[in-house]
Amino acid sequence: MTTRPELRLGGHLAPGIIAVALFVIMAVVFVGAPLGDPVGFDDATAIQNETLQSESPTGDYGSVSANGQTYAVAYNGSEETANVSVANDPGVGVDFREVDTTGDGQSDTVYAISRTSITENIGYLMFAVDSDQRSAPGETFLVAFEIIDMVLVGALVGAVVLARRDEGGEVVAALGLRDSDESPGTSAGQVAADGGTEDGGDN
Amino acid sequence: MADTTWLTLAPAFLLGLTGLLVLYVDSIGRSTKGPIAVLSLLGSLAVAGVAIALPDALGLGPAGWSFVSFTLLGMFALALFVQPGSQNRRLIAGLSTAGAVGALGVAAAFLFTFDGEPVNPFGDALVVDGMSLLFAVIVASVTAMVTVASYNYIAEHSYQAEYYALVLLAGTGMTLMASANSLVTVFVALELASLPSYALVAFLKENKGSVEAGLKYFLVGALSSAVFAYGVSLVYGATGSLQLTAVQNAITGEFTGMLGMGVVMVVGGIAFKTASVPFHFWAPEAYEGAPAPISAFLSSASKAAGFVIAFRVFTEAFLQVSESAGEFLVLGADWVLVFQILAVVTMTLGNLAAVTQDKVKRMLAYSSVGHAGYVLMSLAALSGGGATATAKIEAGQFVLAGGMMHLFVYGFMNTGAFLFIALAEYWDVGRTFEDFTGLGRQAPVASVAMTVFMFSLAGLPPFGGFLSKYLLFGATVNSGFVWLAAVAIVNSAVSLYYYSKLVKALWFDERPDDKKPLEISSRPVGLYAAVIFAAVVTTAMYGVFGPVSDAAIEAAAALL
Amino acid sequence: MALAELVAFALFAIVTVASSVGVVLVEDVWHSALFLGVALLSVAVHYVMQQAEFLAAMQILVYVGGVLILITFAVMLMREDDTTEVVEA
Amino acid sequence: MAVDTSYYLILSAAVFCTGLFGILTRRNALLFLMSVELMLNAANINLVAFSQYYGNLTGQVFALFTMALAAAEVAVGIGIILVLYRNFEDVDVAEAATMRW
Repeated sequence: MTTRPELRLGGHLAPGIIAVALFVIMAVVFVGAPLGDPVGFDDATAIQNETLQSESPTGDYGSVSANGQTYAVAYNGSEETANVSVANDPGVGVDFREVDTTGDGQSDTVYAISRTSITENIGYLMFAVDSDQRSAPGETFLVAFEIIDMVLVGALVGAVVLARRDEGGEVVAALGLRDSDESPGTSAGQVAADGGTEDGGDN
Repeated sequence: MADTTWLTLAPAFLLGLTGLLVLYVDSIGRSTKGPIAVLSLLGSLAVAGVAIALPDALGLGPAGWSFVSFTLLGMFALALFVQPGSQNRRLIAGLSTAGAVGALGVAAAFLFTFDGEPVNPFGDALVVDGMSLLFAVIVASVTAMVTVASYNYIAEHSYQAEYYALVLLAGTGMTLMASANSLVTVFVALELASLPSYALVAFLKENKGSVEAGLKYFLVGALSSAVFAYGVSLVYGATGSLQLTAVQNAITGEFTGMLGMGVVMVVGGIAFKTASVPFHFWAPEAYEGAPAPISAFLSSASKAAGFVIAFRVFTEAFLQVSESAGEFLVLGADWVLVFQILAVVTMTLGNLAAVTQDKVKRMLAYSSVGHAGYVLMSLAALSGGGATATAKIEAGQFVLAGGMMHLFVYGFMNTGAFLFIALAEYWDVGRTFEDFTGLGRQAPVASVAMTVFMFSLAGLPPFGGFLSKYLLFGATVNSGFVWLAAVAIVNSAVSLYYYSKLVKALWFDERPDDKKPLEISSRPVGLYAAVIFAAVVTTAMYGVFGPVSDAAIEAAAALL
Repeated sequence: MALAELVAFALFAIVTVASSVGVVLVEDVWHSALFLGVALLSVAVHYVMQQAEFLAAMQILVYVGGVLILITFAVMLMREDDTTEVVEA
Repeated sequence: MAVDTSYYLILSAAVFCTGLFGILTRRNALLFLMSVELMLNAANINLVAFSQYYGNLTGQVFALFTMALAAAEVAVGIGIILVLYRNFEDVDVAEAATMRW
């Protein structure tokens, strides 16, 4: 049998007003906050502008630093937007691309382009893995991850202890009403927290 | 040599590992699961060995590996299903106590050999400094007393191993809260402390009071953790980071509204953990309904852990102190003002409500709310004291240290008081003041201990509570908040009324005729040991107070 | 393109808000649970629109697949046979 | 990049306030749990929006943790609610009033 959802209204005036008032306050604060355009994780924005740090006299190789590491790059300085070959391969995480910004026909800037997916980066951050391929900024979360692990152990132990029904040390069906059973809590379940009174201590 | 900074977390490791070990040991005795337990234990140890032998494998570093083995241990512990009944009660209780005492010893040793240089094990998310070690000492000593007392208290119950494991896991969470240096770590450590606590409060499944207390504790806790999470998200939105120092550096004044709202919500989350207004109303319910050792655990250790978060988050992230520039800026909302209001309301409400109670455990619960109000003063009085920034900083260090010391002393005297209630519940004494009449003649040693706790909680001179209250109130006056200290002193005077009411009931009152005469035949060893230990420490606080308060002042100086 | 995204956002924002209002307003707990499912799924859509695809997947797996199933079980176990009105204070 | 961050914030505020409203009005413990889930989701929407805004993954990872914690919290919560139901045959928060609320 299915029933149509019915709204339950009425008697909710005060909480409703509180909730709406809070919402209005929050909305005013959020609209008033000087938020600009989001940076996002696109290729276009993940590009870090890296200026060549050194250049060989012939102008066909130099070094560039990205993500805290310095790479030697070799490139053909006369061709615009030509791909750069990277001497010590930084891996798939970062690509370098040269661009001529001054318009003198010489490439003067190398862009480091992130090639790592967001999901991959989440993995690096979560396990605090030092990797050249880590391209998105963020804090590392190894400790938090491990604490979560313990939380799950604690939560599951707690949930199982609570949800399991047992009588006289023996596990019976996991669910059901206590009162529908023949022998509710024996002395093992009797507790002293309320002075041992049967009614839960409402005296 | 491999990086060994992670060893500074030894107290938390010890507590957590003991918690998991207890689950293993409980399983080993069973015919079907024993072999699995032994195998998985060995497997985890092997991984831990690899972790130490190959520190740099896979780029994870020793920290990563030590944690991987920890994870495996946890996962295997889950695989061994939880089951009722325990093979060896004594072994499990002993192991838990050994773990807690070990953690206490390590933490104390670290505290007294601490060189003043904070260590960041595992990056910036954690910090081990004087304050975190001091609070590790508090949490570990409360845990130790609670595990010892529980040996008798839950003697008749199923799920012994699970009980101790939950206590130890919650203790781990509280210890980690003391070290948390990032809002992420704060949040997850807070949950690690909370989730096992919910289960522990409702541990007496057949007892309506306990279940109801568990429900209410859980509901308020879930609500406040949601509010806290939302607050953290707003702080992140205003600053772009969660690490406390980074948050402070990133506060620009651009997102004042968002940051202020976030700060207020974070205050809400902390108020829950410390049982302060506005999230205080769970406290009397939960403390009254919970098994008494758990009440002791929550009202002492959990409260201390909540406060350590408050101290660290608010001084590191939302306060800009620069001695050279003469700056002392409160960032975000004016949280000092918020804490002033909360402190006054909390202590007044707690103490007035405690006066009207006729059940002893509930009276203690409300008095615990009142004490949260006293400690809140140490945040409320931060901005006062002197015209120059230097003077303000020094005054601030004193109030912070006063708050820490009060929590330290409170950890013993309040735990002891609740464990005395545990003793009374063990004897089936009853719950009201009248039920306690004449207990002084029947159980003089325990009653003397309880008298010590009561007078110490009230802040009477010969005991530890006097010293910490003196330090805290004096520092508040020193910060220029005479009115705040006056309110606190009036409250202390009120509290003397209901504390002495219990003492009077114990020793002087005639037992009403309608009450059945007390018959106390047993002397439970564990409960007695814990109560007497707490009483001895509370009385002998004069010897300990000096060095510990020096450590507290140093710890506070590191914060400001 | 920008307009299309805006329209998509508005559409799913309406779904999210409406279904979460539904969670708190409908009579039957079971209907609330269903509305919660809709709300959680539409939040996953917002995640996709904000380049958080992994998070969207986790939202569906953990929340809808785990949490909601757990809540559903609890609802089924504890639902009263006839829809008695819960007395409000 | 079409949708402003502030739109997401307003969405999350709406969801948060709805959850708060549910907590204030409903007595059913399961409804309470669901309302808390809504509030946690609101926090997650915020985190993801700010993560996008700053181009910084911290928010996304934290949102993942929030999800895991919500799952754990629900597990414990349902355990407690089950025990409550066995003791009181009801999941009405106000019904369990052995002690004063």
